[in-house]
Amino acid sequence: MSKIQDAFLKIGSVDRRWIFLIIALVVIVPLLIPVGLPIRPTDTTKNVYDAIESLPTGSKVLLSIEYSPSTRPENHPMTISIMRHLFTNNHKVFITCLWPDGQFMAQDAINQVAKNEFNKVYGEDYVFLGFRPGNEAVVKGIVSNLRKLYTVDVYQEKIENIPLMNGITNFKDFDFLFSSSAGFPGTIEWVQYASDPTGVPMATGVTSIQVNEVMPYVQAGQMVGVLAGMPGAAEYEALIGQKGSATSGMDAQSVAHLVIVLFIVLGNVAYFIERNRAKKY
Amino acid sequence: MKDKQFWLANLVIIIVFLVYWMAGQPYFFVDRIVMLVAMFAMGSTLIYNVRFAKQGGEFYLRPIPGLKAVEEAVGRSTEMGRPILYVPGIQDMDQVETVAGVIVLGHVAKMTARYETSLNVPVSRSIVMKAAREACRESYMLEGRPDMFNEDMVHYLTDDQFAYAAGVNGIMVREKPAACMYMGKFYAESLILAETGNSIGAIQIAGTASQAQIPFFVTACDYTLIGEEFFAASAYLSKKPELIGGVRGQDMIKVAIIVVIILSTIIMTMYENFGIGFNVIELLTVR
Amino acid sequence: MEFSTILGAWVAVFLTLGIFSYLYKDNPFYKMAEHLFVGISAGYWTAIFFWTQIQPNLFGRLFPAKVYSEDSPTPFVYNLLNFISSSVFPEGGIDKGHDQHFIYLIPLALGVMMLLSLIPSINWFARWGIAYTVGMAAGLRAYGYLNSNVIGQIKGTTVNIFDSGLPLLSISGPSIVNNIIILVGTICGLLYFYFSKEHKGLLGKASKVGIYFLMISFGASFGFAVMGRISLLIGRFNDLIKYSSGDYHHATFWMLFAVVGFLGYAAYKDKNDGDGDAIESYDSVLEEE
Amino acid sequence: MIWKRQIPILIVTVVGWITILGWYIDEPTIQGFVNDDATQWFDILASFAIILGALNLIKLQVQKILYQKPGWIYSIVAVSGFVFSIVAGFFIKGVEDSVAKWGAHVTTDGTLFKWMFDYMFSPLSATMFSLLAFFVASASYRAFRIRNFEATLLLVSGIIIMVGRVPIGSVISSWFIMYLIVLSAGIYVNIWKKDMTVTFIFVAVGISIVTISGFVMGWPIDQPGIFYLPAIQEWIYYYPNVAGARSIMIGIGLGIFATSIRYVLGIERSYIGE
Repeated sequence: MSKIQDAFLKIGSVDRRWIFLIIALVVIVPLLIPVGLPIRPTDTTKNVYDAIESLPTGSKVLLSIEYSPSTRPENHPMTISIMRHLFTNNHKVFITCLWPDGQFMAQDAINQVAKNEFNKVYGEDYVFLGFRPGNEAVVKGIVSNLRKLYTVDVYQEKIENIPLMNGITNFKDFDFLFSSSAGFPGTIEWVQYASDPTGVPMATGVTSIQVNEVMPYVQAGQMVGVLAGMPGAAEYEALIGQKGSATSGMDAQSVAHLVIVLFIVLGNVAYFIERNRAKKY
Repeated sequence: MKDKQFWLANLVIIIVFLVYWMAGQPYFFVDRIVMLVAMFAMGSTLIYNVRFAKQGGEFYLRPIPGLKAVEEAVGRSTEMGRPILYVPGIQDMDQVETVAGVIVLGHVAKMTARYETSLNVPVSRSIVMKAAREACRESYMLEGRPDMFNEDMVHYLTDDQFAYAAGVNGIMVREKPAACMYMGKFYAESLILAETGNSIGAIQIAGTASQAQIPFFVTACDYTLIGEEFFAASAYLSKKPELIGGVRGQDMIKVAIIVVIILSTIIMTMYENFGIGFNVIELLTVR
Repeated sequence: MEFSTILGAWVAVFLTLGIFSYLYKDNPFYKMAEHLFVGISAGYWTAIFFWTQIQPNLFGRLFPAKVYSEDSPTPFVYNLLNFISSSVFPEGGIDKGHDQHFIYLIPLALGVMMLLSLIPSINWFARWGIAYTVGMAAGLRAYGYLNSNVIGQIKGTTVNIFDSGLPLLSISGPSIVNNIIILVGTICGLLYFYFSKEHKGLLGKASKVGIYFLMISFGASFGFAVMGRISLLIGRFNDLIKYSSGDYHHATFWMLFAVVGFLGYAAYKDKNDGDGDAIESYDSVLEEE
Repeated sequence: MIWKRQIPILIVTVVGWITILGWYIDEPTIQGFVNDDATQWFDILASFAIILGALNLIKLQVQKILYQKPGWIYSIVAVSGFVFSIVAGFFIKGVEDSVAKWGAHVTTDGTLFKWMFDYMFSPLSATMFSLLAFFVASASYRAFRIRNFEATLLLVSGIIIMVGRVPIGSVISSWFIMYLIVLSAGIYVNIWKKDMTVTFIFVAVGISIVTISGFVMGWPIDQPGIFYLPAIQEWIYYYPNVAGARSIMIGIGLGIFATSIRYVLGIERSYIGE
């Protein structure tokens, strides 16, 4: 018995670099050799899907991009899937950014989805309004008067000359808002200053770390739903039936989570043995 | 109830407002009246308690373990002859947490001046750098040790979150501080800091209101001031009556909030099940 | 593929592996990447803030294209500024859709004072800017937080707890028990933050229940945080896998070979020589567990 | 003295009152200031401050180089990184005016600045961020100990979320979880009663109950829902978690409100070092 205990203690005091190595391996191996575990959508994800599905064709949807390259793996698949879903149902998409680097991310998604996959016409099917500095002031500006804030789009084209912008003066003219967000300013500012005061429905896709912060808003009905991190993105990919980078990451994600749980268990076993021995002496 | 001045002032304000209201409330956002009432009630509760404490009123404050540990940590660093690292968060002075972090820094600086321990404060915003320097300078002056103060004890690294984390990491690994304190607004770098601090065996005390980061601090640090405890910390440390009075005021407001939650739940239940009363949700919705 | 892209891939791989090498121990690659990061990001944010704030929002409001006209006396100022820096002040004023607002001279003055505070004798100049920041933040946040964090959450907790349409117990979707859990949990959690009374008796029990709810919430946060961090690592490895392809001349493999080779050689040399010169400032910190 | 003390305090009070009361005043100029200008001014101020910070950083690094303090070689790297990014930001655009004017160059493909962003800045920051995956693993190995009931709650809810939210959670049968619960309850009974026989009987009875009901119900993977990880996970984060998060949120809201009021009233003056 004590030999087994010693073995556990040894594992318990292992150099943490072994842990690093194990984590690296369990992430990289499933990426190279995928298994394809089934993906089961959670309710919050389904709610987002249903909300977009129930919009009448040709609805005007504001898509706000608020993340930078560092959280791209989590947010970008959401943006791509939402964009695909919107264009499949022939909605009109308006894209804004609250983060300066969000503009690169948005351009990337537009190139991939709007231009290459759907051949949508700029100015008729979608508009890229771009980034404006000012954090929550930008949200407030879109709510009070969008045209004051955006006189030109990203490509320096005058807003008056863009046909899709006809009849759009402020946030109330949109039918839905989706915010793909990684922090401040982002989802919470949209809830506080835009969706709450105007009653325009919104949904969001957030990084995993933010889920807990936005949950009270979802629970209170201030948002229709939330895509939670990369698994949320994978669930959405499953719902629209188009697999992407989030789905391919799910095997690695699953295995890594299991291994971390295993670490916690092993660490605690060692801790218990240690504590019991300390009691005896 | 003895504070006549306070009640008189309140009465005057209420009367003036009523007159203004009767006069047709020009330029007023009528929709936001609930917020105004709430703000007035809460604000005057705070002021009442501050005045109460200033006039010598005394009351009990439960101990916060993390705060006692601050002084112990400074003591231990002195014994070991190693510096103290203080991180006031990664956000700017427009976040109230950062300001609270700078206030606590002022108190820590007093202790380090007293114990003659060196203090190292890397910051990630220049406005914070300026404010933190001022706070430290004043503390060293008050303790009569301006000779020990050195501008570069508070120094700027970079605005970028992870570059800052990398920089602080480097400082920890190379200078090996005996105590690390993280007080302010934190994001993802919290774990990098706390884990590295753990690996160099420093005493770690954290205080933050960033919800997502509290679990990491709770598990990796020796003590953590959670949310509101962190805001109360500056009052506890300063022992100034006007600040301690504020803590008691906040407690009163908390009780009021609990009462409001219970009441509005009862009203809502009555309204929806039996049609008695009114829809309290409408009242609480501020556009 | 363009040369700049391939060069970029190699640089990116080198920096990525440099940072990852910290997991082994503090070493020259990491230090180089770290210092480069600190330097670059200081410059990066200076440029970003200048071109997204100072130039469009400050100068754009003080010297807008809208009021530029040949007849008024302003062209002189505009032309002078244009002569000083044609990139910041293009000919004919800055066209960012703003009108002219001279009130923006105030933030300009506060900003310049902030810079002047570098001079030791007038270092208090920065205080005015700090004071503005603190005052503005206090006013805006007091209202915002009271509205969304306090009133909004009271509103969220207010539900019809005995809704006859709801089941008594349900694991998914609202139920009477779930409503009660939220109500009780929120109130007890609030009582944990009650400072001016000893936590004994009923208050002690309630605050104990409160801390249980806080802990469940922290646990959930922790779970989500693990999820997020692993996702980001997946993203990083995906990039490295991309750069290992022939299009980028197998950048990942070569760089990995170089970094691991160097660190391995240094470790080997350390072992044989018994001194830590090979890796500068060798430290045993990471082994102390 | 008046410039150093009274004026800053006055600025805080005046600006604070304007921004607080501005929320209630339906007047375009004041609304304009509160909704837009107030934060814009701060952003402008912060942009100046960042220049100040950069100068401070460079001063420290250059000092390190000049006095050849330990690690000065790396300071050269830091300074060259700074110089490079300033050159890319202000002096060399890399493209013609027709592609991107100054100002647009920070976000346009093909510029030197964008190259620096793509291949230096973003890999560095993304990699720093992903280091967290490793730290999170080692932290959960060393720090997450079942010291008391609170820590147990934290761990259990963390583990359930972690496993329940990923695809692998939905292939773990609720029956497996039930067996697991019976076994861990057995360990607990053993510690509590310290009697092998009692433990054995407990575990045996528990396992047979689970097995019999399994045969009766036909081993459905997601029934009963209360033992199916994706379902428990959803329940935890929708209810107990929201209760906890909400009480922290209210506490934080109150703390921030009270602190703000203290500044505006001039009770708290530590921002100028008092």
